[in-house]
Amino acid sequence: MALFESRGGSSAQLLDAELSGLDQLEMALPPRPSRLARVWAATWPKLTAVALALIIWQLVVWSGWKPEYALPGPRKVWDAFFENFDNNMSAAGTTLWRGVRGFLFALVIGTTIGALVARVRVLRAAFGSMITGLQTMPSVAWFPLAILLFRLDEGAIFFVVVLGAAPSIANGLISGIDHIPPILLRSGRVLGARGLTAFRLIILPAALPSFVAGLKQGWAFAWRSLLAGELIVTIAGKYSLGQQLDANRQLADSAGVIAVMIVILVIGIMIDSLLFGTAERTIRRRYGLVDTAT
Amino acid sequence: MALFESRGGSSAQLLDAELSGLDQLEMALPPRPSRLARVWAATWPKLTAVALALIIWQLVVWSGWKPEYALPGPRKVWDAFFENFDNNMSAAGTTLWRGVRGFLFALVIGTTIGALVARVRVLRAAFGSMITGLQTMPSVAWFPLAILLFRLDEGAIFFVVVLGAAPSIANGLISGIDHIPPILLRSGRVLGARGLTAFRLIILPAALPSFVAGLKQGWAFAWRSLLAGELIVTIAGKYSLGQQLDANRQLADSAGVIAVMIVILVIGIMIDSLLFGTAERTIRRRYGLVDTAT
Amino acid sequence: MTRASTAARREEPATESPRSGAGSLAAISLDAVTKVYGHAGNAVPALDRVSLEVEPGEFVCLLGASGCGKSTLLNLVAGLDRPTTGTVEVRGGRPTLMFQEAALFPWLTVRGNVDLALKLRKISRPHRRETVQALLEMVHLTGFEKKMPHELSGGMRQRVQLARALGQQAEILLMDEPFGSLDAMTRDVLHDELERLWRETGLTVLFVTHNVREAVRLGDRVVLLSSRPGRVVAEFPVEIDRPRRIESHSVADLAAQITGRLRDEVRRHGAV
Amino acid sequence: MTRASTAARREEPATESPRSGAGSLAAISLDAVTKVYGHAGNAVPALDRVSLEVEPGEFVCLLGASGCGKSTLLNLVAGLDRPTTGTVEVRGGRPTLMFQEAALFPWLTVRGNVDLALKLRKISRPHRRETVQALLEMVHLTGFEKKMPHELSGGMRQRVQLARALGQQAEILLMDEPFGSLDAMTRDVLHDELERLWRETGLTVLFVTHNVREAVRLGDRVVLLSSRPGRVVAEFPVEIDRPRRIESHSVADLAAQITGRLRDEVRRHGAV
Amino acid sequence: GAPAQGGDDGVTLRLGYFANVTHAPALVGIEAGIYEENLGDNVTLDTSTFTAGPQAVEAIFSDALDITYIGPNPAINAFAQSDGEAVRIISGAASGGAFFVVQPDIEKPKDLEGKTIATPQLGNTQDVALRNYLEDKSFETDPTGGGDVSIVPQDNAQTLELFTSGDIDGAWVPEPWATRLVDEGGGEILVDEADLWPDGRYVTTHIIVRTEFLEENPGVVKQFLEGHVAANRLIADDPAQAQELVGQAIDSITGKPIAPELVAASFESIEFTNDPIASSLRQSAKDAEAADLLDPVDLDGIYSLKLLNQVLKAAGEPTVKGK
Ligand SMILES: Nc1ncnc2c1ncn2[C@@H]1O[C@H](COP(=O)(O)OP(=O)(O)OP(=O)(O)O)[C@@H](O)[C@H]1O
Ligand SMILES: Nc1ncnc2c1ncn2[C@@H]1O[C@H](COP(=O)(O)OP(=O)(O)OP(=O)(O)O)[C@@H](O)[C@H]1O
Ligand SMILES: [Mg+2]
Ligand SMILES: [Mg+2]
Repeated sequence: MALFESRGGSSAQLLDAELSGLDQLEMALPPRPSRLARVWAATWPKLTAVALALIIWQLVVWSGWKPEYALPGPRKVWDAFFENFDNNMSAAGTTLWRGVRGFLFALVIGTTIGALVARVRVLRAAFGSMITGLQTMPSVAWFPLAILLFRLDEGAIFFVVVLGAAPSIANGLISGIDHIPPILLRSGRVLGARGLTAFRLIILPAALPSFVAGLKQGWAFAWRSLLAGELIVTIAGKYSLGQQLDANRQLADSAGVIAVMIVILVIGIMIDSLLFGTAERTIRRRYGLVDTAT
Repeated sequence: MALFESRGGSSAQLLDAELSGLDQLEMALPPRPSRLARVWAATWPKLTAVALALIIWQLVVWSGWKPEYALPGPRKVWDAFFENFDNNMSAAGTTLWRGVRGFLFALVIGTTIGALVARVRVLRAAFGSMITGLQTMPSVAWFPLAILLFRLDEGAIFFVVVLGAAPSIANGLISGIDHIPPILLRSGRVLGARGLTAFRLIILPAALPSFVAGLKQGWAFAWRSLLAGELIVTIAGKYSLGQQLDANRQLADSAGVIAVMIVILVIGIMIDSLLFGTAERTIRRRYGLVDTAT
Repeated sequence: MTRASTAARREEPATESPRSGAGSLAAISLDAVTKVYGHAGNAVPALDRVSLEVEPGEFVCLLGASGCGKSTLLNLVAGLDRPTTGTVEVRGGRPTLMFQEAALFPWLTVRGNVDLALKLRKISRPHRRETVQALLEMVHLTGFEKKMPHELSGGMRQRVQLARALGQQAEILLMDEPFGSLDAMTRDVLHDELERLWRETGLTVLFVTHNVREAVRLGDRVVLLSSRPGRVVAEFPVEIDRPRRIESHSVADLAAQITGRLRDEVRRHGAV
Repeated sequence: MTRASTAARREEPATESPRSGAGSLAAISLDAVTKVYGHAGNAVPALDRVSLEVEPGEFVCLLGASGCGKSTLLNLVAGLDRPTTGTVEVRGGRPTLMFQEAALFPWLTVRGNVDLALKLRKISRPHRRETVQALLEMVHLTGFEKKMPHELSGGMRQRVQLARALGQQAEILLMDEPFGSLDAMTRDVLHDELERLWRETGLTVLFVTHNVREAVRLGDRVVLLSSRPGRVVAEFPVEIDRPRRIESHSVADLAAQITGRLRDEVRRHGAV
Repeated sequence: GAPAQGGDDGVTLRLGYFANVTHAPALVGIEAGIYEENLGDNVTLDTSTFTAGPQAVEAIFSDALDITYIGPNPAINAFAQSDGEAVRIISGAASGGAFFVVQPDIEKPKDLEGKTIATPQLGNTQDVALRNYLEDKSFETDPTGGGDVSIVPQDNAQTLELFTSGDIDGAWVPEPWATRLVDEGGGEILVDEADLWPDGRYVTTHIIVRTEFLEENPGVVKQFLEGHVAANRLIADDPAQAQELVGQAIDSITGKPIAPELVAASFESIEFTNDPIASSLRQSAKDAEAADLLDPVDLDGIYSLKLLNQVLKAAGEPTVKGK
């Protein structure tokens, strides 16, 4: 039987349409949602959650389940926070700076160790499990050693933070490397990537999505170790969140404790959503891991 | 031009060879390495590492860098361990049991929350970052609340352990789910998997490799929270590792502290190599993530 | 040309648009479907006003240059993606899609992968076992039931995927180059099997291939897509009696004719 | 038959085994290579005593049923895996392999993927830019430089992989069904390009395909593997003058002859 | 101040103390600049604050600290663990200030049957004192918290919370916690520990020095002790100013102000003294051994009071004894 044209129109018509096709398409596109709309879409559920939490908290307090000195209400915590505003801010600054510094150093150490352990069979057999072992060691256990090595110094805190975060980062990298699809490694090998080049150009980027997840856990470890470590030694006039938390506890000031907790939580949320969240979204989009299916 | 047979021999010869081919192949196979050989291959690097660590440690002690009461040698720690053997063992038992119980509960909680947050867009926007925020909250911060809720009870420790591990497990699952290759999700959808079925049969197994890595981090968090908790909530008549660690610190007994640290390290290593390590290896082999390339 | 300006879900009631009047009972109907990937700045138009109808029980083959939007079209029909404009409607049953790329579940054995399709249809275990065995036999993979996907060759994986897709017993089967990595011999056998199944069950098939002879061997109709953005440029009804043989002259002749047209089309759009 | 009982690394000095005396200068030589996957219990024999030599500058095509061990053979030659017994030797340059499955790096754009091949050969940046552009043009992907692999169609990905493999300028090129998901038109053009490149640079090519015509169109020699375990069962020198056309009668005739033999082989081994 | 003795040029003195009323001489001395004054220009004073004794001991062991104000138990432990090597007690600092506070429904010792009582730390002075007291009243106790009265050693802040919420029935704690238990927790004082000691005096805080530092820099230690004695004199002469200085110091270290009434109440029951009250330390150690909370320890040589006595003599104050 003879062939026939598409129902849409004759071939000639189609050719005409072709020229204007792309322009028309552009117009028909659903406009990219505005920046504001996207920020709002990401923000309102958070605000709602916070509002809900506050309401529930206030209701529990009003219910009189526990006396106010044991479970202070939002109002009291708010006051406590502002009463101590300067201290809290300078404490947050100090702690944040220590955390970032320790974390960055742990990143270097953890990545190096992770890479070596993941790729060198003997090292893996020797140290693979020890990394998790170190990870489970509570920070307090390191204090004596930290003081032994670094005296009563920022160095001691730094040491504890690095020991807290590095194993976690190393483990994250190892698991990331372990789960690289073998075809990518083979591809790299065929392209002639060896040793450090292979690590830098193939293995690390291939492990990146899991690695970032490991970094997040590493940050949490670093932060917790840090808050514990800040109790090793307090330098007069230099406030830190760990020290403030303890000072409030020592004073049995529940409102103060909760105020510091909220500061910690807010910092944690900010770092996650601004730093790790953004990194993860970018990586997922770039690597094509976003399921576009409706 | 005419076709010609393979150089190896005539077609008839080949046909003859064919029958015996498989048998011959079997014989030519490199025998699977014996169980003993495999265990040994996994063990000797560990033993070497331990031996090396011991030697270095002893050398540092002999060098007289620090007095023995500040940095006791292996011998003294060994004595301390055996002197306190019964306590250490019962402490390890108590702590391990608390850890396992808390971790299992955190597993349920963390998985549920992780699944919901990963798959429900609004929940993710609302709580996604809060999970990391909770993860960075040090265990000590939870104690006032824990005691408020559970008195000085196993319940308080349990609460803190769960709060330590669950966010980490949830985050591990979320990142595992985020990094599932979209083709598998689409495949599942085309097969008609929806809702909980899809989660159970497609999403969870697809996220499993990363999830196990998250579980490992969760275990580390659980364990650390637990040891911190045991310092604070001392329950009459029960020795625990956290309490032993603290008791030794109170007595300025460095050898005792190091003995407990070694117990913690050994437990961490055992759990990692026997539990998580085995799970990870099995999964990697099954999922075809082992690069067989030489 | 009537043009629905919003994307519509495929389960919507069949609104009788003027030009789809004749084909309102079509199993698959695309009406002026446009699909653009990305946003304004770097948008990639993949399909441009594609209108296509596939009758229930029809076997339609889709041909087109690499990157012209064939997979995109199947994704839209399978409901995995939404058209930018236009409507996609599927009637008379669930569609299933056999993907172009490897889509086996790496945590399941060959049997497990096929079995899952049946499990999700809630078929009882004993019945499943039998059916899975039959399906694997059909794709010549008896003996490989317990292998994991990564232990298979490329062609074997493709066959497992075929078995899994057939195991779903969906009423509408979308296939994206399903026999691309099979040798001629195996492919011929599978052609026969697919045709038998199609005849016996009244399946509707939309089949993407690069092999023009394969299209003529199998299809009731061959549809040609142009390139970037994809448009339906020609349709060829195949009126050769079945059973057909891929080596037969009638198949070769029509294939040559279609190839010629395809070449023109590809050349005209400057795609190659 | 002499049989080396241990696996040997491919860079070893060329030990003159009795039967490889004549081919001691072969670019690729496999001597009684056996490959078995897995261990005793559930071993899968993939290759059984395969001996094959490819001269420098030769274009050899490999044919065989799905799952007969073609990819395994290429992997061995590329040094990605070791033979269970027998020796694999490669002389006169590095081999490169274009994989059967998708093997693009998802974190790099199309350009980045091709560029990496050049970067790893330590070519300077300005020179690289030009070459990458030329390669992408050759595979008809100009305009897609900045796309990520997941934004490409199956055939486009395959072409990027081709560009990347060619960008390596290795002396030995192993190709595993490189044109499997391309339309006939695009494929023909790429055949011409590949042939030109091969002629101009003196490449040695080992080319796996399921398309017998393609094999005859391109190869100096066509090698037939049997199934499970793979063995070399026949070799066909192709003595048709170049340039050849895939539609030409001489190509079709030899292809038919080889197909016949392939069918016999496949049938005899009961693989289908 | 007096010039340092030979070899003491350019020495740094690393001093530790807690932000706690019982460490008032340190707080006052530092806040008022008394130490700097007495140490002179060639000695740099470097202070660190701790939240717990064991950490200070770790710091001393690690050569990270030279002198610290500390409670009796950590000092004993440091001495015992190092076989008498690491530390010496060079002066007393405070005495008294520990109370057994109970819920109002407990009126007499008999009512303690079956109750739960908190102490700051297993085996510390208050813990030992409580166990001794209970034994006196013929209650059974054991180190793991069993017996007729259950003893739960725990953090003082937590004790306050639990006492306030009624989860524990009493606590043997030092100031300012005793006052807080009374003021905020509505408790009543059942026993003033002073009543159990001869002259009502027992050591609460004293000063230890790293032995090596003492041997190498006796001049600096002496100068430091001059400062300490001066600080104690200030406390005795002008308690109001001392209390204010203590409040300021605690505020600046912790960033949290302490209620002046609390400081005042603590000053009531605590005696700040240069006397280490050696007899109470030895008695407490003996009691601890008896209660099986301490391995037998030989405390001979723990005191090194020669320098203190030189200082006291020069200042015309009574000297102290290490026996
Ligand atoms: N997720 C995506 N994001 C952006 N562009 C895409 C995406 N998927 C496909 N495209 C583009 O859409 C066009 C059509 O792709 P499609 O996969 O439908 O082609 P195809 O006809 O199946 O080609 P092939 O025969 O090579 O498989 C291509 O230009 C491709 O680059
Ligand atoms: N990693 C592996 N583990 C176990 N068995 C394997 C593995 N890789 C391949 N095999 C087996 O080896 C045989 C040959 O596989 P190979 O991939 O070489 O086939 P092929 O000739 O390339 O087939 P196709 O044309 O389908 O790609 C198959 O039976 C396959 O099941
Ligand atoms: Mg496609
Ligand atoms: Mg293959």
